[in-house]
Amino acid sequence: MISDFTYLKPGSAKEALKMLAEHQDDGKIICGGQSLLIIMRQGLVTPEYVIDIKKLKDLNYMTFDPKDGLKMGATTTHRTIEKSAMVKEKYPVLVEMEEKLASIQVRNWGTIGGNLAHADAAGDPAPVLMSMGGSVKVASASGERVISLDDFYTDLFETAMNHDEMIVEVIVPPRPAKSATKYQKFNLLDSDQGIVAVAATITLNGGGVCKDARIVLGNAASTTIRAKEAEKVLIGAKLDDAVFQKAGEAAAAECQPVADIHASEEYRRHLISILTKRMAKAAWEQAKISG
Amino acid sequence: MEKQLLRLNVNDQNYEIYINPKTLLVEAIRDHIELTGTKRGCDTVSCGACTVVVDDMAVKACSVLAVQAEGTKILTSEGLEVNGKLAPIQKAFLDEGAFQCGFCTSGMLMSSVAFLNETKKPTEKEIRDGIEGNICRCTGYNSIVRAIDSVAKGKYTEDKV
Amino acid sequence: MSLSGPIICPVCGKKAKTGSAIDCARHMFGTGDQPHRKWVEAQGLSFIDLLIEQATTPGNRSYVLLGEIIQKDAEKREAEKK
Amino acid sequence: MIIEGKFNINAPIKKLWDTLFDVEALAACLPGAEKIEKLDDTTYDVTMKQRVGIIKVTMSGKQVLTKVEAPTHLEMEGEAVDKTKLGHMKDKITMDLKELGNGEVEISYKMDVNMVGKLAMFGDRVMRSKANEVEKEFVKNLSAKLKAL
Amino acid sequence: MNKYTVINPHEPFKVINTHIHNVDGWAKVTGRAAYTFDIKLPGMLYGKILRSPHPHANIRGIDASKALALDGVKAVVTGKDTLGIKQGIWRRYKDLCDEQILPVDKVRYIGEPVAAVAATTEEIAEKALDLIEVDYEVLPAVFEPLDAIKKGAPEIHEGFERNINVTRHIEWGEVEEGFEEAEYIREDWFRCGGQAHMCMETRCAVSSYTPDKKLTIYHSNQSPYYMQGLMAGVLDMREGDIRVVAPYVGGGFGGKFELDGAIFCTAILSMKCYKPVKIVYTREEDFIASKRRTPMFYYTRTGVKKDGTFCAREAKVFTNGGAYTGMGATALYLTGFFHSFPYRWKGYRYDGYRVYTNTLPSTSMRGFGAPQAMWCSEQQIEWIAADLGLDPIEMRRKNSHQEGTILPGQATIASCGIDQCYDEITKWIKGKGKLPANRSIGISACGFMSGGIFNWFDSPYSFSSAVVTINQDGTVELHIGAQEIGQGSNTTMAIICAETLGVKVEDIKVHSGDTDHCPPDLGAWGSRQTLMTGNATKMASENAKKQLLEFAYAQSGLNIVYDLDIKDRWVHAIARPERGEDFVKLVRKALRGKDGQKIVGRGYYTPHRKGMISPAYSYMLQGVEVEVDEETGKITLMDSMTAHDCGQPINHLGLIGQLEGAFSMAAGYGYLEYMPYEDGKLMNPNLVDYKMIRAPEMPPANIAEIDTYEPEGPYGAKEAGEGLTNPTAAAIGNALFHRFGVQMKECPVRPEMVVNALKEKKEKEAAEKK
Repeated sequence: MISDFTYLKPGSAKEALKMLAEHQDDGKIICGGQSLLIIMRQGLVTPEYVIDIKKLKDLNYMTFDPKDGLKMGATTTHRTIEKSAMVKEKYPVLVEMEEKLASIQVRNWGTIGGNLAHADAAGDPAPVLMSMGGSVKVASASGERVISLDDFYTDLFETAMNHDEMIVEVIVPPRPAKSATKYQKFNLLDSDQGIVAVAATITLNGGGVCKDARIVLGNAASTTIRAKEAEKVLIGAKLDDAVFQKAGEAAAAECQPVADIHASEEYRRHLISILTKRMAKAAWEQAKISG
Repeated sequence: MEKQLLRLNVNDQNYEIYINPKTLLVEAIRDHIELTGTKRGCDTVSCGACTVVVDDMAVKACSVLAVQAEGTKILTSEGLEVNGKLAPIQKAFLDEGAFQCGFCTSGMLMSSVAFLNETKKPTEKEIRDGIEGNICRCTGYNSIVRAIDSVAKGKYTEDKV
Repeated sequence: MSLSGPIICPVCGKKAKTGSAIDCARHMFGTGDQPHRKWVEAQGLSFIDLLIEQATTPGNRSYVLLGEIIQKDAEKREAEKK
Repeated sequence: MIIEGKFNINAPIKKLWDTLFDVEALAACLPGAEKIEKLDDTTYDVTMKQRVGIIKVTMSGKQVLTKVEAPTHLEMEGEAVDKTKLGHMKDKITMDLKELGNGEVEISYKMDVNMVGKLAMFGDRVMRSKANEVEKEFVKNLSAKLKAL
Repeated sequence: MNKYTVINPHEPFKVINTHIHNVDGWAKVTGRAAYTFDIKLPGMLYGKILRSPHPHANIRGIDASKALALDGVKAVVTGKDTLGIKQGIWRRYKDLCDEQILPVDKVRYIGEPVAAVAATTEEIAEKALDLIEVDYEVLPAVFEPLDAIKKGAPEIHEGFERNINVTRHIEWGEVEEGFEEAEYIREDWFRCGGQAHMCMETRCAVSSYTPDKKLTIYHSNQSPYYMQGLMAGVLDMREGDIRVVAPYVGGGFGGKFELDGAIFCTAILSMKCYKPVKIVYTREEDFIASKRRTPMFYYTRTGVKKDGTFCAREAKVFTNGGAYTGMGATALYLTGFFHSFPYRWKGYRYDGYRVYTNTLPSTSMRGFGAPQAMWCSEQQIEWIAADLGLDPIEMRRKNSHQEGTILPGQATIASCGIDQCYDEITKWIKGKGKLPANRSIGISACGFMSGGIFNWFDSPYSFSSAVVTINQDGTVELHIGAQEIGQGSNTTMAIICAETLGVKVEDIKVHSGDTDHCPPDLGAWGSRQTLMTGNATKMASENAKKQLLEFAYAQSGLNIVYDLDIKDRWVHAIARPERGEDFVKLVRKALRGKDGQKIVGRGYYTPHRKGMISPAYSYMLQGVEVEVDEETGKITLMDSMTAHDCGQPINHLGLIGQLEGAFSMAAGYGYLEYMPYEDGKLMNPNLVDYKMIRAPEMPPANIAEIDTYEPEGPYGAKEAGEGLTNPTAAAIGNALFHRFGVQMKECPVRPEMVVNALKEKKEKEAAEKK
């Protein structure tokens, strides 16, 4: 049973931040609510004030320019991203990721800002965005700051945001030349979260050598994490199956998964190694042919 | 907690109800407006039995606060049939036997309606992905997929007029 | 020593399927009610342990063991009768 | 659910053991420990506050020492309830201290935790990850404390 | 999408096996069908159940005073407010009636009801639960049957030594001779998991007790008659003073024909405060405190000749019965019975032991013990074929049941179309040609019963009965006690009635699910309704028709050698179909002739001289094409083919729906639906963590319908839809065996198990090389 709360409906982002400043830890932002309402119903979260930003037009936008990349307002729904022709052209992996995120109903109502702020290590967007070097702009009544997703997640369900801050924008830098990102999760049902997930971005130099690599693991630790050892294996290497294999092994060694009923720790590491190998290779193959 | 006035538009009908703000949309529809076609089958936004169409989008009514649906147009399974005339998807469900116990059917119909409005010539895979948010324990889904497919292929076009 | 007739269950008097003691042992396990269990326990065996052994290890050791005891018991009783 | 772990502390085993039994010192080192109070020779009243993102849990209950073999082996059992009725838990903890010879002591622990209620929904994942984090923090605090002593 | 084939169809009927819409269809597609879940009575209170957090504990005391003081709380009940009667469906065997729905002094599993509250809102009721203080004395608990049976294990029920709840023994033929003749003997050990019924409508009930001491109950169940009888038993009331209504029921699958906490607690709460009380289980409650498919430990030993002739088989089974007997004793018997199916053996022997544990009680679930039996049997047979280098299909075929096969003392097979099932599956496999490297096919055979001949309930009534009443306008009222739970039984009965009477389906109004207005019937379980209620309906319809035709003979003045019949509402001489009269006109005349009395036909059915298990058996083969990711172990179902001998199909759409639905549930049992327990606690009591097949996971379900004629069934009909829950898991296992050579002995097969099995195999091979 959800515990009683006072419902607040701000008319603008600014007003929302004012409310948040006022109520701090007792207030909770709701947007799509697709994750929040579940835990509220279980009685795990009992905010006194719920600040609804779902309908805020000033946070619902998507823009792209070749210099700054993609900017999405926090209340942009998953479905909007999935259906955007622009996103499909510039960041096809985002569309692929969204198509696999839960079900249409959830994507219709759930938002990108809400998903990232919920900080579930098994969430889909975080690994992909992190792998592409994405960041979030968070705001409070006293100002704004941009936090790289690399630094955003501090612990299970915890972020670097203060109690008076909320995500207002998601930023994805422009895709470099000869670069591609691939994402896959391992799940039992199509609509499930990943038992583990891997996003890989590979950027090649002119000679086909790996100039940069960003490997991000989902649900392989208490937060979404970079697999930096795996990246080291890849960066500077002439890529081939043996290198991908090694990168997979490195990622499996450095991740910190926990066991649950769906997979043991050992099996999770095994899956991380397989998916890392596969995604790095898939990204490499696409990077070779991309402009 | 003080109740507040909420105006909802369901199946083209305006309703005024007094609710606690924590009321979920599915509770508003079932308990306050008393349209019980919309069901609940879980507590974890998993089963889709509560699916309704909000502003042309399929949404799980157990994952939305009723107050968040103010100002939208909501369609439930009761709103599909007009003056005794069944909608194409309802006819297709009958023709294909796309339901058994019927408990998931309202939600399944609403997912189907929203999906068909959005996707004109769907592949089988797209149809299956279109209803993946809805659990049906009885049918094994294939009859539902056939029903959606037959509507998409225009089997009931003459009915649409 | 051979018996004059088929083995008869010492508990319920049911004639063993092929007349052999091992079949009578199977019958005892199969019936598994209190009187049968008590008889087995009275021979100094654990009915359940024999059963678990029979079901969880290859071969027919428990059947054979109980069969031997039933055989001996039948022989003893026949001798007593005589 | 069984959670096991092992860590090393650079300190003489006796000193380490005594610190573990010094209620105030222990409370200061154990992250989230709001209260550790000695009720009698073997019973402690414990309140732990943990936070997992937006979920706050405050467990309070009693821990009873069931076996003490100074300075190498320790067993305890306990039970605790969450303040907001999210659930309750029972635990059995075994701890072993072993001198490694290089001035370090290896502490290995095994916790058998049984949770009931809504907390159990989050189950393994949260508990293990939290245990991991608490362990790290505890080792850090304890090492610092021992150095300061 | 799907291919549907019909093999040897019979003469076409007017109504039977034509494309008939479900008679409840319009209500279900317009959202108007009201389930127990939707019922709201004036002045109704809402109930909640307090459940045990301990798997095994004595209840020393319960203090509900704080809860009762809460504003809005109207009543609290505990075991002390009940008569303490131990209930169970086994009214013939008191020993097996072992469950107090609200226990008086002891709880035996986590989630067992301890107290119940009725309040003006659900929210208040839930708050009140937190205020009830229960003083438990926690007892040691045991969770696995092989532990519970050991010496020194905690005693769960007094007097049940080593926690053995029920034993069942089956033996026929010459087992020892069979094994002596055998040239190859194989022994295997298997484990089968539990499975949740996961009905979309969770358990729920509304009870209303009135000052005239009558109790009306709305309850989502599979057998209103059983509920009426069981409730009368626990409340010490007369059956006739209790009315049980099962309106639209949101799924059953074997999980809704025992008393549950909802029906029992609403009734006693209502009796305490004379107001209607409603309880709806949450999904979590439905997982942890309804019942489940029985987990089993299986040992099976099979002897065959080198040419593949089956000789003998013996099996030993320990089942995890959970805390109470429920329907589990029958599952214990049937798993043993079907473990011999569908094959002929020289001798067959089975010993089954049902063991109490401190876990959720196990009960009947679609397949009733047979899915576990087939998981073990059909995989072992596949391995034997491989061991001997024989074709697995041909080996099965040559040993299969035929028409006339006799299982001594158990059953005689009157109709059997399994041979054609083999043909169709072979065709499907051949049609596939060479498969991609990552795919393989597995098959599995099975037979199943068509209605159980078990009168555990000790009912003096017929197993099924029906009443047909013809109104003056030609409309027909069909009253049946059969329960519609989505399987389409109302439609099937309407079809049988319309066909028999010679009218149209739209002329029939079906009345079911109400003990006040419908004749007693044992309800929807064991695939019994089509055959049993079908026979009763046919008999009642024939009876009504005969009364009508008596008038037609009298008034037509036809030569006595002419036969009359009715088809499409036209009463006519069979030899001269053009000579006749409109049905409605005849009905009107007949009513006047009968002094205004309506024509009422009665029908009933109880099987006689049909062995111990069932009057008829269906046969089927299941093929699945499976893709497995060798590195991750992920299993994907790509295609499937069912060949099913179902006698004469009655309800065409219903048949397809039943087969496709059974396949999805059975495949789920094979590779997804997993119920892990830790310290007696179910670890995934929600639909996020309990995985079931959804639309994207469901492969095409091709069907070959093989029409045989079952002499005992109405119009030759027999079972379809429950039996197919049985073979599928083994078919998936067999596909894995063919692809990798690994033998999966535990179901559901999860990807991690596949990866581990492959690793083990590689290590073993490497070790052998050395």
